[in-house]
Amino acid sequence: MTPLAGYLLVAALLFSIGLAGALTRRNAILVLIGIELMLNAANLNLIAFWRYGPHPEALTGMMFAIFSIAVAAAEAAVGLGLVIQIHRHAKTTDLDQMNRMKG
Amino acid sequence: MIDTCDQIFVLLQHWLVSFLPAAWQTAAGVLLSVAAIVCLFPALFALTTVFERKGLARIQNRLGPNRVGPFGFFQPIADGIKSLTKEDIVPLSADAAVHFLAPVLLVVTVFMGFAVLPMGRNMVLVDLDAGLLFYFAMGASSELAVFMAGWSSRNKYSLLGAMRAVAQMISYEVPLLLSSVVVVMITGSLSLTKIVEAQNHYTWGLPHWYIFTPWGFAGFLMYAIATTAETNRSPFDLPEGESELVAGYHTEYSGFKFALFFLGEYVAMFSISGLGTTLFLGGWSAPFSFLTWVPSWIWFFSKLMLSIFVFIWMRGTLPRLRQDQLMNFAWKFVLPMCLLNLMVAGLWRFMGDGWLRWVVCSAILLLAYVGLGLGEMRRQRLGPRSYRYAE
Amino acid sequence: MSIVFYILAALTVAGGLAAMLLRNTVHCALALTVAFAGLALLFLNLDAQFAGFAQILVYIGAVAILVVFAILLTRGSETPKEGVYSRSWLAGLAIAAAVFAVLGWAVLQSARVLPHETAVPAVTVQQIGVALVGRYVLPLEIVAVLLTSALIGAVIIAIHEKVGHEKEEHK
Amino acid sequence: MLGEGIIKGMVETAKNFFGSYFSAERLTTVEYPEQRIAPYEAARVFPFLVFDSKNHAGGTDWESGLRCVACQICEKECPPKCIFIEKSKDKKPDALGRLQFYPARFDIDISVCMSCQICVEVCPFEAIKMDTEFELSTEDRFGGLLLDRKQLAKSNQYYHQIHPAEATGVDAKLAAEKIKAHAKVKITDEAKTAAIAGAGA
Repeated sequence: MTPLAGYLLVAALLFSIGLAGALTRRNAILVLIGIELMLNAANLNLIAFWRYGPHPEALTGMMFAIFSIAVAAAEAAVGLGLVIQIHRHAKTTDLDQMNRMKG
Repeated sequence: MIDTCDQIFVLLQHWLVSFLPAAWQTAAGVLLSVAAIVCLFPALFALTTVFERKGLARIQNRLGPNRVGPFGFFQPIADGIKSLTKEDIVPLSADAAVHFLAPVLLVVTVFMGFAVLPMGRNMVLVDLDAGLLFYFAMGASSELAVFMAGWSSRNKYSLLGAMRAVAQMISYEVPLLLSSVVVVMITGSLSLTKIVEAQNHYTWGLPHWYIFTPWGFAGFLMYAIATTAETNRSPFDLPEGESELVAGYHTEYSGFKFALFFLGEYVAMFSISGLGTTLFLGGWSAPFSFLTWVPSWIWFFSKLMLSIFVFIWMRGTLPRLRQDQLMNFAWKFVLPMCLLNLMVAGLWRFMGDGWLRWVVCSAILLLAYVGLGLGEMRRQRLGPRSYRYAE
Repeated sequence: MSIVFYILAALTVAGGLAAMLLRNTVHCALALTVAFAGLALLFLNLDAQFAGFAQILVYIGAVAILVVFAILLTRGSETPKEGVYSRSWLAGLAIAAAVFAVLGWAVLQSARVLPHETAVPAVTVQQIGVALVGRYVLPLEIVAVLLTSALIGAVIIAIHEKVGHEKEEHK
Repeated sequence: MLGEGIIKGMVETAKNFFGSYFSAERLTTVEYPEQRIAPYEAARVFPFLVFDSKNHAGGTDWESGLRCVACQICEKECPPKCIFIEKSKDKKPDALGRLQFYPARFDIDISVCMSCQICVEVCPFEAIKMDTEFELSTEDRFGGLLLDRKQLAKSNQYYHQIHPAEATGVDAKLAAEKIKAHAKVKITDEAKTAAIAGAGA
């Protein structure tokens, strides 16, 4: 197995863990955590491809990862703000109980 | 001879390492430096606690500790023995694993920061290309340790203290980073050794330290405010306000774990003062060109101790702020000043040499300071206080 | 494949698994930081110094703290008594397993054509900076606008609407 | 201007810091066990029982000279009830020569006493006064802080030492009372003799 394949496998595993968590957990915050894990797995892919790709000096993968980190930070802030607002409104963060569209 | 004095620690390390086989030499050298840092700063911490207590006492017309040993200088030994022999109490409902990990994480992250600080000519553990970023990454991780300590104790005071501490550290991290970015903009490097070298030359015997420029001076002031808040020192010591929160996030810690928190707090103060010294006060460079024969590490450590003295002085002078005052100050005064300072630094960089840029940059910063300061002063309405009692 | 890689991969995956499996929400958040730290170390292992430190600064220093704050603000720090998995957990698990199977199959199938050990790219922070304000200046500006709007948006979403609240109480 | 107050405060504390090395005014601490400030005359800690060493009974020991007559007013008045008095069975002549009871037991629990001085205010015999002794720590938490009458008894000279002005006043008052009492005794004696004489006549 080449080193790149190892990194890609780790990233795939992490992505699947995050996906499984996001799909199965009840708590809205834990769903967000799962999404963060998926984003991070993607970042690992980007960096690994940058490192073992043909033109690392072009910095494409690295730049992609850096922008992705910045976007993830914004996403986390807005997502958690939404969760707090939902908690204030529905007094719960359990997604199974939030099955009505009526406020 | 002068060179030998200057490089004595580097030479000592090389000499000690030379006894080992060549393959191990690099690792052994790093280990040796780490051991030196890990021994030196706790010793400095012990000394500082005595000086701090004596200095504060003098400020308050007292004498301070003077019983243990000559002039009370063995006091930290007594304190150390006491905290080592005390019972280590973990509350019954506490989260034992997190409760144990918090002080360890704090001390580890705090000590990691020293890895990139140049403490003298050629005296830096790892000269990272992204040294400043590494330092701030480590500083940011220590916030998590504070939260872990407060949450795992299962104590309202601990949790409140931890939340205050984390909120405060997050808010003041923004001005801390922004005030340091100015230096990076002018130097064009994140490497701390390069930053020191950029400041290590002289005109008419005076050094080119960044504090002696308008943007550097403003940046240094903002940096000093932010570091005081970041290390939870008075007047920003709300997280451990003993009058309202017992001791904040380390209320439930006793014995050696408490000592670790105490150590972590002081070592963080040393490392962040060291960073301030490196960024604005020329690191290990001498203050006058005719003093360059004095070993560089002496300059670094004397500047470090001077900033510690200022920390203690401020602690002895200023009363504790309120939470809303703290946040208002961070977001409405320090942050705008830092952002303006970034622009001023850019202006300075592209205006070229000459007296004009001095006048323009100083005028902009001074005007902003006065304007924002007036706004800040007008906002505080002083009047008779109203008290509300529980019914 | 060095031993360091295996250790870091195990740390990261263990952190991720713990973040998704533990019952207590705060423990999950702390496990998440372990996963983040493992990823940062993997980045360093891939000679991406800048990305690694940025990962620590942003994820451990900001996102993890944000998550923890959100947990405490939504009173999620107590261990829930009933189940922590949703009713459709089996379907979710199946989907995730299928995704992993496909991804793993794709990686293993293409392992032959993937490049082997290459030379360490010598990239300084200065180069990254020059690229950021040179070739990638448009994305940088867009990210700046995005971050500002996210800041304002998060504040507006999370702000406590005092006026509306009082009106409701008066009714 | 923002920051002006901070600078003023920093200057003041710097003055204190450096001044403490030069002027005694800026270093007011007294290093207690070696150096002491003379106690103020009005200082009060816990009560003690006064005895006259050159007393009416002719003895010089504390037991015969106690002014206390076990009237138990202080015991009743004491807010935290820290005084315990047991009256004697027999009587002894007091300072004025009258036959009075004396305390067979007189205990004060100074771990309970709150130094309110009410016992001193209510005592009609000037027998209980406030002490200035404050180094009372002991290893025995219960027994060591329960003082019996022997531990409580202090001489009038000691009272003069710790509260000179007050003690002089008390002495004068007692002397006046004594003269009055003697005069009364004389008057009654004279009256008696007169009556006897009258009866004889």
